[in-house]
Amino acid sequence: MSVQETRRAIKPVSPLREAAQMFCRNRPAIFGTVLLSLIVAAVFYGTFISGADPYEIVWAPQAFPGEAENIPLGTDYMGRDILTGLLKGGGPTIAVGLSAALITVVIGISVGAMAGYFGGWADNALMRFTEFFQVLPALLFAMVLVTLFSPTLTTIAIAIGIVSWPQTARLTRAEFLRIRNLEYVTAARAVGAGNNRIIWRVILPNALPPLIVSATLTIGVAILFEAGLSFLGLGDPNTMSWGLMIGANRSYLLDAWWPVTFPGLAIFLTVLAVSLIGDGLNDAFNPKLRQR
Amino acid sequence: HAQDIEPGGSVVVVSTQAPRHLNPAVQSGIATAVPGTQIFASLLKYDENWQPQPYLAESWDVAEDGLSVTITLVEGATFHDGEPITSEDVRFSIMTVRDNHPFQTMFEPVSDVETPDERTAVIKLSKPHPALLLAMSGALLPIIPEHVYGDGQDVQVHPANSAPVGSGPFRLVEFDPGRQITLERYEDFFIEGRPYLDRIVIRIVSDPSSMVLALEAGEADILPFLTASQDIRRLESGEGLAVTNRGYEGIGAINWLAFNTNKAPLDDIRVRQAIAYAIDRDFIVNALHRGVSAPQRGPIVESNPLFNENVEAYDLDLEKATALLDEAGHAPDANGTRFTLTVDYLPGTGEQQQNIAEYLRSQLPKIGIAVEVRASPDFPTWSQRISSFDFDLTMDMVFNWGDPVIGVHRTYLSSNIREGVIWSNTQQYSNDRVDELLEEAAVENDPERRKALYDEFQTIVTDELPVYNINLIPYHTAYDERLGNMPEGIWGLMQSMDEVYWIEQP
Amino acid sequence: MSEPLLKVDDLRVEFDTRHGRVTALDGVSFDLMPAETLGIVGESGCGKSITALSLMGLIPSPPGHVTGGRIEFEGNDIAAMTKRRQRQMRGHDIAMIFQEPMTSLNPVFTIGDQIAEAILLHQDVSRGEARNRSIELLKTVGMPEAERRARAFPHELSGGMRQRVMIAMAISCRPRILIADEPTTALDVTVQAQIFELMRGIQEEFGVAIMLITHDMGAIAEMADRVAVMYAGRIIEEGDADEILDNPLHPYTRGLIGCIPLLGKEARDDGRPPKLAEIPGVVPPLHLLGQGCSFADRCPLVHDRCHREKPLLTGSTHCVACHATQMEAA
Amino acid sequence: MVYLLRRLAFGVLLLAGVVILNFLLIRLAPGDPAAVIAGEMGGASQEVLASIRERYGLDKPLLVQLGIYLSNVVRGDLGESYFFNRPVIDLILSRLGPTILLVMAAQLLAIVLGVFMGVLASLKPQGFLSGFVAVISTVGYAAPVFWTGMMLTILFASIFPILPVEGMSSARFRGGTFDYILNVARHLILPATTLGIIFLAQYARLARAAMIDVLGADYVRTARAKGVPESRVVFKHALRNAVLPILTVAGLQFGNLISGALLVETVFNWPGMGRLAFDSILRRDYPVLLGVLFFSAMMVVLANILTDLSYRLADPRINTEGRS
Amino acid sequence: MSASTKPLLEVRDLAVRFELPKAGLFAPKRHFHAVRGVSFAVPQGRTLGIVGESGSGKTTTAMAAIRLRPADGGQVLLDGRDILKLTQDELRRARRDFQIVFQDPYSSLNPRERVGSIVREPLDLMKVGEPGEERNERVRELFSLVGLRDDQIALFPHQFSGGQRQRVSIARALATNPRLVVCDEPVSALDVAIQAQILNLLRRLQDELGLSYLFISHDLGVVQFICDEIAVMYLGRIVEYAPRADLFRTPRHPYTASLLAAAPSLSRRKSAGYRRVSAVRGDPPSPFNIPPGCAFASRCPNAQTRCREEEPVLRQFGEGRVACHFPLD
Ligand SMILES: Nc1ncnc2c1ncn2[C@@H]1O[C@H](COP(=O)(O)OP(=O)(O)OP(=O)(O)O)[C@@H](O)[C@H]1O
Ligand SMILES: Nc1ncnc2c1ncn2[C@@H]1O[C@H](COP(=O)(O)OP(=O)(O)OP(=O)(O)O)[C@@H](O)[C@H]1O
Ligand SMILES: [Mg+2]
Ligand SMILES: [Mg+2]
Repeated sequence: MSVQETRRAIKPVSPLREAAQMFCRNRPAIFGTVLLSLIVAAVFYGTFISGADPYEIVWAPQAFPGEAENIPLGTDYMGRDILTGLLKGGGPTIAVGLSAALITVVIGISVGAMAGYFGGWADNALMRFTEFFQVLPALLFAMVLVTLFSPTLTTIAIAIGIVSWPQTARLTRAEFLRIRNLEYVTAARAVGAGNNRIIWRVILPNALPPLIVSATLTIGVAILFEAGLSFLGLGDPNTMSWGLMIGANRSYLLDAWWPVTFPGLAIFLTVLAVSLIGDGLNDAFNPKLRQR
Repeated sequence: HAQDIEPGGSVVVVSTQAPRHLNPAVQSGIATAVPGTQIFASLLKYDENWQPQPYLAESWDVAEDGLSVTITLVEGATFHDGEPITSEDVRFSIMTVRDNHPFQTMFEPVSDVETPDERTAVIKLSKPHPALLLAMSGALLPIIPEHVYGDGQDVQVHPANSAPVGSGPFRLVEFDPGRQITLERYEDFFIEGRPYLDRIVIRIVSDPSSMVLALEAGEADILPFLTASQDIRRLESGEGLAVTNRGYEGIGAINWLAFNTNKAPLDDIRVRQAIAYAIDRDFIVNALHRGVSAPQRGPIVESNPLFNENVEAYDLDLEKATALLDEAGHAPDANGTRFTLTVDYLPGTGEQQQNIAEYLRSQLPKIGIAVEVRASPDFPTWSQRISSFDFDLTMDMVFNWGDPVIGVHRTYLSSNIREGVIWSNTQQYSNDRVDELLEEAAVENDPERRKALYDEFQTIVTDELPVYNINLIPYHTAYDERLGNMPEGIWGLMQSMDEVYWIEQP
Repeated sequence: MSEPLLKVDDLRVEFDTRHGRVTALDGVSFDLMPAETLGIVGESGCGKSITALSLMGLIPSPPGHVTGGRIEFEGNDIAAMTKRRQRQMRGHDIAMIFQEPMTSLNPVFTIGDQIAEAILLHQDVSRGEARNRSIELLKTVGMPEAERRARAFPHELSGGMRQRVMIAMAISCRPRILIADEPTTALDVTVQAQIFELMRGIQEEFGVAIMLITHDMGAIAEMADRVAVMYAGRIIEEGDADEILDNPLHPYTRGLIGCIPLLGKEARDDGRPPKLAEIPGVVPPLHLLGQGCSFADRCPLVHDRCHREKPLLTGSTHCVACHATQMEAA
Repeated sequence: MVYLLRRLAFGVLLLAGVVILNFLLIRLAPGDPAAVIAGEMGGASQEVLASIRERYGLDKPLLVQLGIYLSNVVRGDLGESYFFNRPVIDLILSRLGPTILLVMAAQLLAIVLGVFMGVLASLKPQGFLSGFVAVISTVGYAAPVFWTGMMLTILFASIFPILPVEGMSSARFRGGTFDYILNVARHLILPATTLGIIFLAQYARLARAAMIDVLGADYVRTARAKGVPESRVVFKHALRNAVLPILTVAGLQFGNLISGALLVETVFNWPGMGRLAFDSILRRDYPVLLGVLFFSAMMVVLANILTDLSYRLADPRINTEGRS
Repeated sequence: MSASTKPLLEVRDLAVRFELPKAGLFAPKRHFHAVRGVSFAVPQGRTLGIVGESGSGKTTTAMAAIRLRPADGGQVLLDGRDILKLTQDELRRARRDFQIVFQDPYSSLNPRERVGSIVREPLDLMKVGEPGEERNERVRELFSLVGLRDDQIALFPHQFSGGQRQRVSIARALATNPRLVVCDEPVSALDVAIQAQILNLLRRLQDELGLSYLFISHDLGVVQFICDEIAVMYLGRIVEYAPRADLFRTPRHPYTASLLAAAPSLSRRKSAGYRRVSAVRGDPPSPFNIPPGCAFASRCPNAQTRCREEEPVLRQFGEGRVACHFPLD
């Protein structure tokens, strides 16, 4: 009694692979990926291979890029090599970005998932709590946290995480609200799945694409945040980071543009790469575009 | 030449320093002093040769025994509300400053002020006090109206601190905290025809580059207390601008490295000396500061007549430094590190403080001392750490304030080891001979003998090194060339600008 | 026989997709006579809506392209008209109602405004007059409390009422042709019946020609004079409604009629209705259409030729595009 | 009405929460405010510290201080600045205007220009303009705002010195109201542009997406089927609907705008609340800091309520109570 | 085919209500009664159909009956055991006896899971059979039972057509050998051609496995094809409940009659001059404030004053039961 199939059956492609294909066809996203790979490679080199000390004074202060052979990007107000600073400073910058994004995602998903899945008063309470964090301008709040608890990379990452999770929580909640009413969730319950299984194994994987996109973008936001704090002088002075370079060289801007411009560019390119990838993922996961 | 002067015009002063209020009687510091000295007159002015000049005081007379000073006020001086300035106000001002100003040594010996008549005040001292005249100049002793501040309210938080009734050449029009102070010519100023300017606007700008740009663009006319070398160099070549470092002698701001002399291994003089020998003052002054700042070898500003030329300068000598450390028994480990120290710095003044701290981080490892820079996000954090003795090394910036009694003694007197008080003897340095010398110098009226006492003091403390003096803060003023009579006394802009005028108005 | 009001000839529409360019309409031709009802049936995705949209000039482009064919309205080629005239034709001469009354009305304007807009666009009347007419129209389509409802927003109305609004809007300018793309699929049966009734009434009153797109054979029986059956972008059978329903020639049409569980089918011995006829498999996706007959894979009568060659629509009054049937007939 | 009251009531609760949270946070953090005040006076002894504590009520138990603070806030008294010895409310009010001006100018610029660009781009989703908008929107978003500001400063101070790069008006300025407005407007150009660029990027992207979405909606097809001219389809039928998601985001952006303003004010020496906040953090001027936090939270809450209200005006679907 | 008369599932007086958003801050909580005292029984091996317009509470009734949604009153007896009283654990174990097939074949399968594991999931969760090969074998068996091929086990749902997905759903529902399958409009989202395939499949499975169905639909044609008894719902209540043949031959409730009149039929031809005269006017009233009396009164052609005042109860009339003051005959 089996149904006769169309002879030219549709080739089986897993949704992930399909998304990957979409992604690979997205030129800006590929550009972003290549860019990010280059940046990460450079930062990796700087962090683990190059032995140079970013704090070492190697030449006269504020030497113009290329003024001497070994200082292609010039030196800063102390005579420290900017290229070394960029290579060494990328690690902490990206690390802060990643760990802040991780904190954001962990808090955001937990809160959002609980609120969205259980609904009712749990949702109400959690969302009120979230709103609480949302009405405070994030940078201001982060500044307060960092100053009060002294600026180290850890506190900075935590502060950024603390101020940015609400958005992820809202997104997660919205996705959970949407998905929990879909029939396959009811179906899972009908075959005896418990709350835990439904939250983590059924809903979360389906809510993941927008969350991945948002997490990717959060990395960018966190990097910008770190830079903003450093710019205001609230960075960790014992760890070279791109934001710190900008903040420290800021008052010498009029005399030397390069110590500010290059780290700024580095941040810009990193965030750009990350958001291009985020956009690419968004397009790749977006079912609307996939239907066609 | 007063006849050639055409009065009028306004001047815009830009500064990064936001005053809390405008009453220098209860507040030290540049921020309050600049507007404060325009609003309030002091008894004396000091010229560039450290000589007192009449101002509100027409004449003054120090008694033979040094235990009283008689002041005669100029005639017809009035406060901005029209009330006459009397000897009662002088008495009130001196007492207020004595009891409230953080520089307690200024008027501490004053036991009483007698007021035989409206224009005469006799200051009675419990002991001779050679620093007294200096303490009556500039921002240190503003003459404030008793009928305003004497109303029983706590003068520290008196509302009139922000809306003062002054005695000086300019009166307050608007005080917009943290943003702008607008002053206007006081028509009934006690010096006829002065001030020349109609208006002074002091604008507080957070970003130093903005100030430089404003000056270049002609949006601002005077930029005082400029220390950043690149700004100084840039403005020096600016068209129509003049840059000078004169007028800051009185402040005598010394940039130094302080040691916690109570904490191992810094309790060992040899370790402190080794560090001093490892630091290249020339590099700091010439490379880091591009030659704008002057080296400072001792505790008293080099331009002060009391400075002792012969103190140990600690020129760079890494071998001697390592030898001293070896001698002190600090052997290097496998990595060549003997021990690790943290260095703090006063936040906010990058080139003078943070940069040198960072320089130490790259310099001291050369003699086997690892350095960790500990940043304080803000002044309170730093001051908390230092004043509770929670530090190894710290960069610091301390002002001489003209006479050693006011600005120098506090750092070295063992009686001034006061936990919780910043800019006291936070190094916890204690030397009986130094205490003795300083006490004697404070009451020594004879200049020769006084100098001798201070010479010995300077030799001791540069040998024992509770602090390693690095350089004089290179305060500069940049201003529009067309401004005439820019104040050149030892107090610079912390002095009345009643004589400033536009040679040619912009 | 009178002149056709609308003449569609060899219409061809293509879409750019992930799988390249696919043909959504492949040589569709039909005529629409004044005041008649033409039913178009077929499974989902066979091109019914695309046909309707291309008559309105509303094929979304990109990704769609009308790559061939000719549409004549009262003897004039629509493609040759100015853009302005084309736009005037829309709404004025040809009106359309859609399947989803829930989403077809703009949520931010009142329904009165939306009807009045259609009137103002095509007729030279004042705003007030347009508003009055829209209330009249609402009454015509049986909207209770028309004055009040004219000020309502779409979300305040039920699905049936919204579809009435759509119809009111469509007939606001007395169009010659009304295209109804599955006007009742989203509605409850009792409401469906009312909408059909309304359409019938309007046809009789205004004499419009109706093109009724549906996949519901019952609706065809009740409403249509003529029927065109579509499959994978082509018309595969066309003829009088009775002819098609009683004597379907194409195996697909036969299957389509046989597989509906209709009321009134006689019961078996055990009291249950007989098993339904089945068309095995599914409609092939457009990008996988081959050379031959697109129904070949599902066809019980398939033979070699069907895989090689596309059958043409032949016949005079009852046309069919099927090699097997045509051979039989021959 | 009921809705508005409920929103307001909730907003007040939220603000109370914010105040309590921040009060406790600041007080529990390391650092003695009395020492700070003493430091500002130029150093002081233990006795002075004690008197300062007493003067500012810092010697009372924390919860008592909180209670006093809250009851004062209710009465509109945000306390006195440690640093300036002035009522916090005066300080904040004098800074509120510039910040609102900056934020609003940036927001307006971003929305108008962003939406316009987004709409144009949406009309040809594969076209050049669309690509351009895509590039602009990622680029504008990725550059740190203070860095953009600094680059603009270099550009307009050193290279083409045509625009003021500092302050809100010339210090020297004395003139009539109209001249003053012009003067401020000139000063506003760079800060507002800098701040606007990030948000412009987001609005353009959002508007493009929303318009593409809406232009594919059934009711747009209906409008076209009615014979509505294309320009009217785009700007009347589609844009009205596409504005809704933009409105939502615009409301949510308010907090971010204030954050951005903080940096921009620093770069351009704009005399707003952001700088006050920054300075008070560095001075540990807690009453002012609390006040600024309170006010910025209040601005965000108000902005959210306003957005909600305008959303309700724009979208009739939400308007009916007892929805069906 | 065994036609035992003892009901497998008996639902008594089931009630479900939903909380409505409050009108004001201090307004009382408002409820909306979606299902109001519904009772019915599904005999072993037979099919009960529930028909009614959208929003009449069909889905809610079915969901509450198998506790996928909390009920606010009533009893649901499966083999005499009240499902509504089971603890979570007992319920989980009991679920192997009753399964569900949903309406939308697109949203009822988890798009991130392969269909093989979707069908296997109930086996794993309810610990049916040995893990490993035995369960895999069962999955293959189920696939062939519903007419899918073995090689499709590893595919994802989106790689299937609607009809095939519905087959996967059915396979999942059958995995634990349930006795009752609730079918919530399982064919209304499908094309007619596919609909026929699924309907035939469901009937075949019932015959082969002796299943009982609670079958929900709004299409009378479909109901007639598959159901033995039919309950007609209107605004949360059953208004008529009768064996199939009787219902179609002699509808007793005016609402049922109008449904029948509106149902599609090939015999009503335009060519034959057929004109529909539907007696029912307007839309169903808002379920949020159902008027007193008979809910259908506002649309009923035969309505009298009594209908608007007194709510009729379901009572025996002819072969079936009807809730109408003036039933048709
Ligand atoms: N924008 C589009 N891009 C690509 N393909 C499209 C687009 N719109 C329609 N199609 C394709 O054109 C074909 C015909 O679509 P159409 O909407 O006419 O079907 P239909 O017969 O109306 O189906 P239904 O009964 O579901 O409404 C479909 O296969 C569809 O995939
Ligand atoms: N979660 C919910 N909250 C509030 N009301 C609900 C909820 N689910 C359903 N309802 C309402 O309950 C009533 C009955 O809904 P139900 O889904 O049971 O109807 P149905 O007969 O299955 O309709 P359909 O044919 O559209 O599926 C409807 O008016 C619906 O709006
Ligand atoms: Mg269609
Ligand atoms: Mg349902």
